[in-house]
Order: sequence, then structure tokens, then C-alpha cells
Amino acid sequence: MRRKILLVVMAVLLLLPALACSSEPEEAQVEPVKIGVLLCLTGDLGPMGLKMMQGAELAVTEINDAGGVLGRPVELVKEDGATDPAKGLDRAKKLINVNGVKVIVGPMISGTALSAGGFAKENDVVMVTPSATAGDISKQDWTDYFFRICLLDDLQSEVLSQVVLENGYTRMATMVLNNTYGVGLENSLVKALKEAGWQGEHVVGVRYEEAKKDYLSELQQIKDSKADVVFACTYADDGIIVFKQALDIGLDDIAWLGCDGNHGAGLFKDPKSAEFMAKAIVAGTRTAGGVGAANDKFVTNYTAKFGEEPEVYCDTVYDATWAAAKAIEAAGVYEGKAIRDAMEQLSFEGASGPISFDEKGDRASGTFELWKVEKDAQGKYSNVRIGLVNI
Amino acid sequence: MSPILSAKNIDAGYNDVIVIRDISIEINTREIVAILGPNGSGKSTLIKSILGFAKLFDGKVIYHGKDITGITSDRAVHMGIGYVPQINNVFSNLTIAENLDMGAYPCKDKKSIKSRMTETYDIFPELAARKKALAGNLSGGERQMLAIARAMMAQPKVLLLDEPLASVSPKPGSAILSKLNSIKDKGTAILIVEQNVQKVLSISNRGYVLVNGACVMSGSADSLFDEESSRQRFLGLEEKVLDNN
Amino acid sequence: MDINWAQILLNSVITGSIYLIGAIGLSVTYRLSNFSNFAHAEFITLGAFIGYWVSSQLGWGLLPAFIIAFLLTGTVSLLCYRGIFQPLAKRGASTIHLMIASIAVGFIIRYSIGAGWGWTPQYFLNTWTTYEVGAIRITGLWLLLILVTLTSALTMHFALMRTKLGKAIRASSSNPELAAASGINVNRVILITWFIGAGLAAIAGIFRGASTQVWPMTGWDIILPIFAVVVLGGIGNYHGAIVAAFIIGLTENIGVVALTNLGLATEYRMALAFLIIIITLIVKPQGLAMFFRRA
Amino acid sequence: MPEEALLKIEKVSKHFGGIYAVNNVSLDIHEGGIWSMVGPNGSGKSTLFNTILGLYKPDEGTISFKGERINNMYPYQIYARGLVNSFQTPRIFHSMTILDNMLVAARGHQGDSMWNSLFMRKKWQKQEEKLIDEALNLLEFVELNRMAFSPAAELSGGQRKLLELAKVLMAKPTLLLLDEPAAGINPVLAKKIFRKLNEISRNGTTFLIIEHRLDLLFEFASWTYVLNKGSIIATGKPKDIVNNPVFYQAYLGEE
Amino acid sequence: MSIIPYLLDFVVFVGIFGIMALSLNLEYGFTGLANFGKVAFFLIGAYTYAILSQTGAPFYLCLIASALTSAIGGLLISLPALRLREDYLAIVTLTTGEILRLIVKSEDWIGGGIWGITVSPAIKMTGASPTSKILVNIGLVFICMAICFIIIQLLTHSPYGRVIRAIREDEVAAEALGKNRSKYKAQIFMLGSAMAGIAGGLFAQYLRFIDPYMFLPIVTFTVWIMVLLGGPANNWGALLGAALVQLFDRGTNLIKDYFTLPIDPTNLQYILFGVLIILVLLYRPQGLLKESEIKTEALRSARARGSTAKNREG
Repeated sequence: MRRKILLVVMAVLLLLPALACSSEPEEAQVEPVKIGVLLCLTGDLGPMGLKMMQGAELAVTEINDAGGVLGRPVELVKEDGATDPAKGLDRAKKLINVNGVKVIVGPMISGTALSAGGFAKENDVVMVTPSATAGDISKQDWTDYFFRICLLDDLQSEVLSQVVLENGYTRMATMVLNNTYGVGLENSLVKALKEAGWQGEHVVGVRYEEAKKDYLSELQQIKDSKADVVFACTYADDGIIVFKQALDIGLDDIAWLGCDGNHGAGLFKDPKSAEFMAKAIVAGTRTAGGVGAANDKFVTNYTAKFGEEPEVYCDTVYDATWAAAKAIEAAGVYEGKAIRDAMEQLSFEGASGPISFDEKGDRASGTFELWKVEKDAQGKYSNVRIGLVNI
Repeated sequence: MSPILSAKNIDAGYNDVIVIRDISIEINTREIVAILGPNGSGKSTLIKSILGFAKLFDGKVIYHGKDITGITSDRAVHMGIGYVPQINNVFSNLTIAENLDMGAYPCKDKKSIKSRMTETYDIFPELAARKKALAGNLSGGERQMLAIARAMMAQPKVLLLDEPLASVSPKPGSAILSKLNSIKDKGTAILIVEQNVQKVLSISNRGYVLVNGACVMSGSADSLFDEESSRQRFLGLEEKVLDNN
Repeated sequence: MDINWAQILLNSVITGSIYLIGAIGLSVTYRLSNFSNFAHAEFITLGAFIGYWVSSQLGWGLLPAFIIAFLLTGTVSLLCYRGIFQPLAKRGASTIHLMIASIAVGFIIRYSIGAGWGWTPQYFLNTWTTYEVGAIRITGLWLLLILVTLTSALTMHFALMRTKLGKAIRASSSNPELAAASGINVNRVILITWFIGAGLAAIAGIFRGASTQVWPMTGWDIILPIFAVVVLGGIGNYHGAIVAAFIIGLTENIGVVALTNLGLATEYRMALAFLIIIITLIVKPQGLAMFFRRA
Repeated sequence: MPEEALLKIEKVSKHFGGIYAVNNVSLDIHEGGIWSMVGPNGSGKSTLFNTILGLYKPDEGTISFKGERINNMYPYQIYARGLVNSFQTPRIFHSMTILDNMLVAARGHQGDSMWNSLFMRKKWQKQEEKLIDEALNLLEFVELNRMAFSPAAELSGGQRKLLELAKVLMAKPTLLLLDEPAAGINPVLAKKIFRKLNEISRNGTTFLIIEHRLDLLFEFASWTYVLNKGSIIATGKPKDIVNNPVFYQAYLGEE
Repeated sequence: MSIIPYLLDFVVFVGIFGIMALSLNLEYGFTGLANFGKVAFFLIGAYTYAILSQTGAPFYLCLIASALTSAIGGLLISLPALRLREDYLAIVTLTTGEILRLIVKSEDWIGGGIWGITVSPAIKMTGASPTSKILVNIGLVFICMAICFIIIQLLTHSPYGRVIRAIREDEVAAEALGKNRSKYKAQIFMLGSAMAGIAGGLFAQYLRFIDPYMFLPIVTFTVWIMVLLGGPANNWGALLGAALVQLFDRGTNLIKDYFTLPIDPTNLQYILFGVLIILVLLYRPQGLLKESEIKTEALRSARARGSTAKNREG
């Protein structure tokens, strides 16, 4: 008897989803315009994706407060790419085939962009990524439906290489995440330095695993290499560990360079990480929002809404969502081709600076901000702008 | 006098296979009882079924007038039934002293454990000499003595032994038997399963003979193998075959 | 390049210490219950979260955090054993089925934590001073870790060697049938080892969490190196595990030096631990147990 | 000209951690008839069997079968040469049917190779039909034919013993080692089994049997080796052995 | 918008994972080999396919190469590992999979490392609709699956299948009956790995992009759950399990669009997944479908004769 009940329970568990599909949702008075959001909410980069999702939510609230698009409210359809390009592709398919979205904010990681980009184009769906920075994407044949809010590695590393050259560092170490983001920036930085005729030496390059989270010996290697500058390409959560262990190991007496991944209040959650950053980081780069009202508004609203300051890529995902809404509005219809055409013509002032796209769908121009970490009188840490660079 | 431990009409075996059928035995205090029989006759199964290591299909086990059928082995030890298995009968990664300590597990009183330990070392001086030695490094005879000593630490009323002489050479074998005799004299009843009939009967009061899962003979140790015919029966020879001789 | 070997050695001790505290429980329960419990990773995670909750969210400090995490995680592991693994074993589940079940239990705990605390990493609020001793730099947390490891290793050693319960644990893992025939309630011994093992895993989780971060994958991140410790030390062998933990710690940290000098990704430091697992199981499945027969 | 022994064991020893289970044993088994081996528990009979079968490697000495050294061969290679054994406690394949249990044991089944199983199905189907007939005949003899298609797990202890015996007969061995075939089954059937073995032995199979039931040995066995403490202490015709005091001593223990 | 491509996509994945489940069923269900490194062979197959397809080789060659390299990988691992206890084998294969993943992740020259590798589709159909492209893929995947299914079905319903089942039940007894267990196990491991390799190749060609993040141990666990749920030693069960797990995976993801769930859907999905596995192990350890009996023509006719004989008697 018990076994039978159990079988029934199992059957229900399995079939529930199927039933759910057949039951149509209640008809809303005005059908909302759906925008898909494909970020990694679980897996190695899940924590970052969760923060970014808030950026998208903020944008949608603002869009709807301003009357929505095409006279209809905007609804986000959120999917979790799970830091796995196969899963990401599956979720993209679900967004496109089941939910019928025509524009997707995302994907978050370059891998998913490469696995899902082609599928999106086949179905006339526009993708606006806030954070997939890999250069390879520009070489694909589906970039006409793929737009990037984030700036490419090459541009950022050019700024970084200028910092290295200006300060006359000669022994550079790198401490980067072993993924497309970290290794991409590392490679292009080394390349940019070489092209600029740098005489120094790349003394040690550490590529670490996100999941390991214990980098004492890696950092010790950097210390023993007698480097005079370390380029750290991290995200927020692994960055905290790198910086706090760097402090533990006594690496705060040499110069460190940061990047957009470790900009933001998230890094100050751990007091030691904050202390280290204030002491050691001579300069970090990020796409410069901050110049103007759009960024101020974004930071204020974000902090008010979620009780914490925005972290890396929260601004780009916010801009991506706005870009999607603006493109739909400009296209006048909720239809992939039209949205793409509108997207190509798009130009507006976003939280991360002026936004427009080149023929590859990459961001046409960028202003980079150079930042530092400072501790104010109350003992509170914050990022401070020390310069702007136009590329 | 009622027996201290008795098994009545036992059917037992493993999984779904019955090995012994309808066997009844009893043991009194100050008595050594031998269970004899050839290989595979079900001797070990009999004592294992009393302790719950083998499956009991039918029958009753009475201890001190109480029905303890289906008891688990750790409970049995607490009640005063000691057991020495045939193989793997010591904790090989524990020292001799620790083995004895484990033997006294049911006892909570430290002082009494100590006094039992001294007592045991008195009976087994060869163990006292090597208290810190790992049991796994002992020879066959020493191991068997340790196994018996360990079981005695719980001060059992009844001691069940499974082939204590099986892997022991003759000399230590005799030593073991004489120790069993002195244990009996101190008031512990002993049930001993053994193939070495002559030796074990020399110290036993009574014996049972099992063949093919059934009890074929029982009686006092002196008379059990008096006749040639019973010797033959023990070996599975039927009379008529002998007649042909 | 001058390599600061003293620091590398210290780092190895730190890495090894966390592995050791995490591995003891896994090793003993593997031997006693006869399957490798993958849900042990989640006991580590759970401990880290409870520790974080007590010390940083409630602000009660570290000592209560250790105690509460130990007790609560131990209780959860008891419930898992009594509610799932023991019934499965009674129904005659194979080792493989038990392993799969432990992975399933791991899913349930991990994602329940994810639902409860969220997937955003959390950080302990405690700060630690750094001391500089010659070429070595050491923080208060590491000192505490080494202290706790030493104390618990010694306590466990004396408990296993001297106390009745400890001897009963060793006796049960070497010969359960004879242990039962000596009056030891083997079942209770197993329950106690599950409790203590998971409690120690919780302590390891707190240290891991305090030195890095706390998130639902905290345990899974280090479970495979911990498996390496268990396997190399010899399953169920306590003294073997101690030596193995530091061998694995050394391998990983010296591995980092070698890998960076060879120009390879330091990701391979994990592969080194995995290689040790494979080689041990293939060449000498009893691991270091052959040198430590008493435990 | 002296006839060469079918199985020749020369000075074989096998010890486990200092204890000699088999100590310097030499014996010859010649073709034909039922040979037997007796001895008390722990006398080394089973160890000797396992050593012959390649499950243990002997520490010293050589074993040859049909003039070929076999003491460094794997069990399956020894089996392929026609030297087959049955286990004392039946090792049957529980979830398979009784008939499948029988067919596994067949020697030289073409379908045992992956290639033939996949692509040469014609080749072995015929053979399998023949084997099934043989198997059913053997099962009929041990009175299990009506259960041929039931899972082996359903058998009782005695029936398992019978299946174990029928299984090894399936291999049509040259020399068959049997470890207590009569233990645990009723005396009438035991006798019947020995009669059948006798019959089979006339068709060219030689048997080496460990057995305690002397009545059966008297009737059927042609030669007996008595083992005690790892060594052979007496040999001879069963009826002569029984009157040897050494034999009683071994069984009933030293005085 | 149309849900049909999504359903067809589901069918493709059932096919790919069906092959994985079939191969694990061959290894674990029939032979008792606890391979916890299925993902390693999936990975080898996928990378072989991807790298070879970049040279412009036709897809069938790539698939055959995937099968071959995986089989060789299987052989290399099986040589030392197959004499291990089943749980040790599980740990060894699990860690092997992780090592392989770390290698393809860290070595750019193998398959692009972290950058992944793009794969051209097997059959170029420029201008065809997405649906028809998926249909072609379904054809391809199901032909492969059918071949694997037939091979395993033939093998397991033959004297060979009898031997491997005997090895699963009691390998010492099987060896005493003249079966070279190492040879049989190695063969099965190679064949199973080859099939996993084919599944990997199909996966790569269907996704058209692979990178190391797709080959985490969770893939292995998923395949195990398919086999345990469907019923070990039953090939239909393996396919049923593959379909049910895929349905569960997508279904729980779809639910959230229609119901407000008390907890986050990904978390809920895994919690339910865990509960489901434990319920299956507790109450239906033999899986949904029972182990299939060996059927050969000779056995069938013997059985028919047997039953007529019985009828005559009765």
C-alpha cells in the first residue's frame, strides 16, 4: 500500500510540471512586454549574478514607473544559467520558445554567449550582454543580434598598461581568475604592454581556481618573485579572499592594480580586504559611469532599494535592461528584427556612461575611470575616482 | 536443579536456509558440555543462533529460567553469556590490555575491572608478560587464550566457545584445556564446540553429537564414545557398511 | 627566485589542519558504516553557516559558535543517519546505493542552505592580527586553527587510546561482530561517531569559512581533497589521517610553487590531491594504515 | 612404462602469516575413477584445493595437470584445460534463472565472446540449443528441471548445493574437484549423486572429492588421502585407511 | 513563439542522455562496475568531436573518433582500476573525471581551455528553419541511440550477457567457471566508454560550443539517477529514466512561471531531486522497471517446449 502511495507521489512530482504547462496563466488586462534575463544565479558565479539581477529589477521598476514600453508594462522573465553554458543554452531556449521573449538581457558569461548566441539569431532574438567580455565573441557570425554593454578586455588593458608605464614598474606579477574574464584581461594586458614597448618583465602569472578559495601559497609565490606591481583580476567574492590573504602574507607594500571586477562596495564587506585595498591598490579601472546624472541616479536608487551599494556589472545590466526597453520602444513592435535595427541606432546616456554600438555590436566608445580605495573619517571605505581615460 | 542455559527444539540457519533442525541442549553450572560433530554438521550455527548471529526460525532459548529467544549479542553479554568465536576472535589492532578492557565493557566500575584484570592475568600469565603487544601480532595459541580471557573479563555465567583448538598446536591446546577446567571450577558453565573429540571429552562432563544438522547422540563424556559403533556413527559410517567388513 | 620555504611549510600546515579536522569524521564513519558519505561536505557547510550565524549575525563570539555548530551539525548528521542511511542499510542497500543516497542528502542540505541563507557569500566579521616571526607571517586565526587542531588531535588520540568509548570505537571498526559479542552496542557507537565526526566537520567549516567565505558550496569546494586525506591515511585509520592531511597540505602548497615555476595554472594543485587518491587506491588501498596499525 | 599422472602435486606448501596451511604436500591423481581426500577441519584440504585451482599461489612446489605446469595460471585458464571445481558453500548467481546458471558454466560456448554475441548469432544459437538440452538433462537428474526458468534465489539450501554440482558437470571436466558434495543434502539423494558421479567417471571424468561420509567413500572411492595439519598422513584404499590408527587420531584428536 | 522546438529540444536531450544512461546501465546494471566518472568519457567524446570537426572532417568520422578515443580512455583507466572494490572504483573514476576537466580547462592548446571550442553543425542546412534543424538532430541522435540500444540489447541477451551478469553477481565464482573477469570488465568498460563518447560527440555537435564548465560531476550523478530510477539491468528502464529525469529537470523549471514558489526554483529543484532519489532508493531500489531476463532464441524455444510439456503433464 505504502509503495503505491509512493508511486503516486512520485508520478505527481514528475507530472506536475507538465500539468503546469497546460494550465494557462490568467489573462492580464494588458499583456506585459516580456524581457528575458539570463544570468548565472547558482554555480561558481551565482553570487555575482544575484547582485546583477537586482540591477535589472531596478531598471524594470523605473521603466514601468515611466509608463512602460509600447504603452504596456514590462515584465522580466528570469532564468538561471548556473555558470554552465549547456544549462545556459537550455534556459535561453526556454525563454525563446516557451516564453516567447524577443530580447534577452544576458547572458552573463562568455561561455553561454558562445553556446546560445547562434540559437538567438536563428530565432530573431536580440541579446544584450552586460558582462560577456571575451574577444572571441566578436568573431562569430551571429553578432548582428548580439550587443555588448560591457567594454572589451583590449580597451581596459590599454588603460591598465598606461598605468604600468607611467609609474615605471618593471616587474609585474599577475593574479587572475582562471576563466575567460581573468585570463582574457591578463593576456591582453601583457600584449598591450609589449606593443607599447614596455621594458619590464612579467615575473609570475598565477591563474587560480574560483572554488579553491585559499591562495596563500599562490600569493607567497608573488611575494617571493619580488614583483613591484601586481595586477589582480578578480570578481568581488574571490577578490575579497585574494586581498585579505595578500594582507595576511604581507603583500601590501607593493603596488596593486585592480580592474572592474573588484570595484565596488562588495569588496569592503571583509574589513581586511578593505584595509588592503586602501593600502595597496594604486589604481583600478572600470567603465566610467559616474560622469553625470545617470550614474548618480542609479547608485542612489540602487542603494535605496536594496540597502547595499551596486557592485561590478550592476550598472551594465541596468543599462542593458534600459537599452532593451528603449530599443523595443523605438522599434514600435515587439519583433526581433525591428528591435535589432533599433538597437543598432541606439544612443543614450547610461549608468555606465554613453552607450552606442559599433557594427560588431560591441560598445562603440568607452570612457574608463581610474579608481582608488579610500577610508573616510568615520572609518568607512569607498571607491574614489582618480582620473578618466577616453579610448 | 534447573539448567542455567537451555535451548529447546531449535531450528536455525542463515538467510532463508535452515541448517539445524529440532535441537535441544542444556548446560548446568560447574559443567563443561561439548558439542561434537563433523564439518558442516551445524555445531557453530547452534551457538550462533543462541546469540542472535544466526537466524532462529523456531524454538526457545531459556537462560536462568527467563526466555531470551532472539536476544541481540550485546545484550546477551550484559546478561552473563560470554562468547568466543572461532575466527577473528580478538581485536587485532588493540593491545592485549585493551582487548581485555573491551571484554569488561559491560562493567562500569573501574576498580572491579582492575581486579578482574589481575585475576585474568593470574590465570593467563603468558598474557601478563605482553600487555602492550598488539593482538594481531600474537601466535595462534596466544590469540586463543586472549580470546578466552577477553570473554572471561565480563565474568560470564555461561561461556560459549567455538572450536578453541582449531588452529592451535597440541601443546598450547592442552594448556588452554586446563585453563578451561579451572574456569569451570570457579563457577562458569562452558559450552564448547569442537572437532578434536578426544581432547575435549577429556575435560567435558557431557556431550552432544551433531550430524547433518540433527542431534544423533548425547550422554556423559565417558560413555559417549565407548562403543566402536558410536565412533563409526560420528564419522557417518552406517552399521551395515561395517558389517561387510 | 628565492622561495620562502618556511612560509610554504606553514601554509601546508594550515591547509592540512582544515583537511584533518574535516577528514576525521569521514574516515571513521566510512569504516564503520561501510560507505563514503558525500554529505559530509554539507556538514562542513552547515557548520560554517551556523558558526557564521552565531558569531557574526547574533554576535555571540567565536566560542559559542564552535559549540553550537558542533552540536547542531552533529544532530543533523544523527538525523540523516537514523532517518536515511540506517534504514537503507537495513533494507540491504549496496555501498553504491548508499553513496548515491549520500549525494542526494547532500543536495537536500546544500540547497536548503541556499534557500535559507542565499547563495551570496558571507564573511565572518572577526578580524585577526598578523604576527611576523622571522620570515613567517601568521595571523591569529591560523594560530587558533593550529591550536584547535592540535588540541582536537590530541584529545581524539587520548579518547581513542585511553577511554572506554574510544576503545569501543576502535574495536567496533576492527571487528564489529566481536565487538557486539563483547557487549558493545555497536549501533550506538556508530551513532556517536557520526555525531562527533559531523561536529568536527562543522569546526573545519568554521575555520574554512573564517579564512575564506561562507556559501552553500563551502564544503563541496574542499570535499575531494578531504577524500584524498581519508584514502591516503587508510580508511578508518586515525593516525594515518593525521599524517596524510599534512602530506596532502604539503603536496598542494609545494605544488603551487612547482606549477607557477613551470608556467602551469595553479588549478592543478587540486589535481595533485586527486592523483594521490588514484595512486593510493590502485597501488596500496590500505594507504598509510600499514604504518599505524593501532588506530 | 609408468603412466603419467593426470594431476601431479609436488612438494607444495602454502602459508598464511607464518602458519602453514599446506605443508610440503605431494600427491598424484591418475586418470579415471573417484579419488578422495579426508581430514578434519583446518587440515588444509580446502587450501590445497584453492591452490590447485589458482585461487592461491603456492609458496613452494609445482602443480602440473596433464603434464603442464599450472601453478602460475589464472583460474579461468585452469578451467579451460578441464580442471574444474565446485565450492563447498554454493556460489550461485542469485538473480539469474537456474538454467542461465547452468549455461554460464558451459565450457567453450561460442557466444561467450563479444564479437560472436553481436555478429555471429547463428553460430552459437545451435550450440546453445544443444547446451540447453544437456543442462535440462542434468537438472532433471538433480530434480531441478521443473524450476529451470525460476530465479536461483528461490532455491533452498540443499537445492543450491545440487545446482552447484550440476553447474560444474555442465563443463564436462577432465578432472573435477568436489568439496563436500554430500554435506547438507539428504542421505538418499547423496547416495544417488555418488552413483551418478560413478557413472560419469566411467565416461572419462576423474573426480577428486573431499568428503566426510566414509560409507560413500567405501562404496565409490578408489583411493584416499588423509590430510592433517597441512600434511598427508596416510594414503590407501578407503577400507584400509579406516583401520589405520593415524586416521582416528586425526579425526578424534590426539589422546 | 512556439513551444514545439522546445519540446523537440527535450527529445534530443533525452536521446543524448539516453545513450549515457544505456552505457552506464551496461556497466553498472549488467556488469556491476560503479563508474562514477561517466562525465570523463562524455568529455573525451565531446572534445574529440569538437577538435576533429574543426579540421573539416565529416561528422560520422568525428563520431567514430569520439567513440574510439573514449574507448581508449576507458581502457587506460580500466587496466589498473578494475580490480578495485566497487566503492574504490567509484572514487577513482570520479577523481579521474575531475582531473580531465582541470586539464581541458587549463590547457588552451587542447580545446581552447577556458575559451571553449565552437563546433560546426553535422549537416549544414543554411536557411532551414530552427525546427527542421532540430528534427535533423533528432534523427541523428536517435539513430545513434538505436544503434547503441541494439548493441546492448543483443549483448545482454546472449551468452555474453550471461557472463557479465554472472560477474556482477559473484566475480570469483565466475572466474572459477572459466570466465576471464578482467577481460570481460575491460571490454564492458571500453564499450560503455565508447558509447559515452558518442553521446559526448552528439552533445558537442548539437550545442555547437563546448567548454569545461559543462563537464562537472553533476553530469555523472544525473546519469546515475536516470539508471537507478529507470531500473538497473533493464535497457528500457535506462531510457525511461533518462526521459523522466529530463522531464523533471525542465518541468520544475517551467513550474515557476506559473506558480509563486515558496523558495527559489533552482534550490527547490535540487531539494526535490534529492528527495526523489532517496524515496526511490528506500522504496523501490530495483527501479521502476524490473531487471530483464536473458532472452535468446534457444532459450525462448526451450521455454516454450517446457511450458507445453508442463501442460501435457497437467
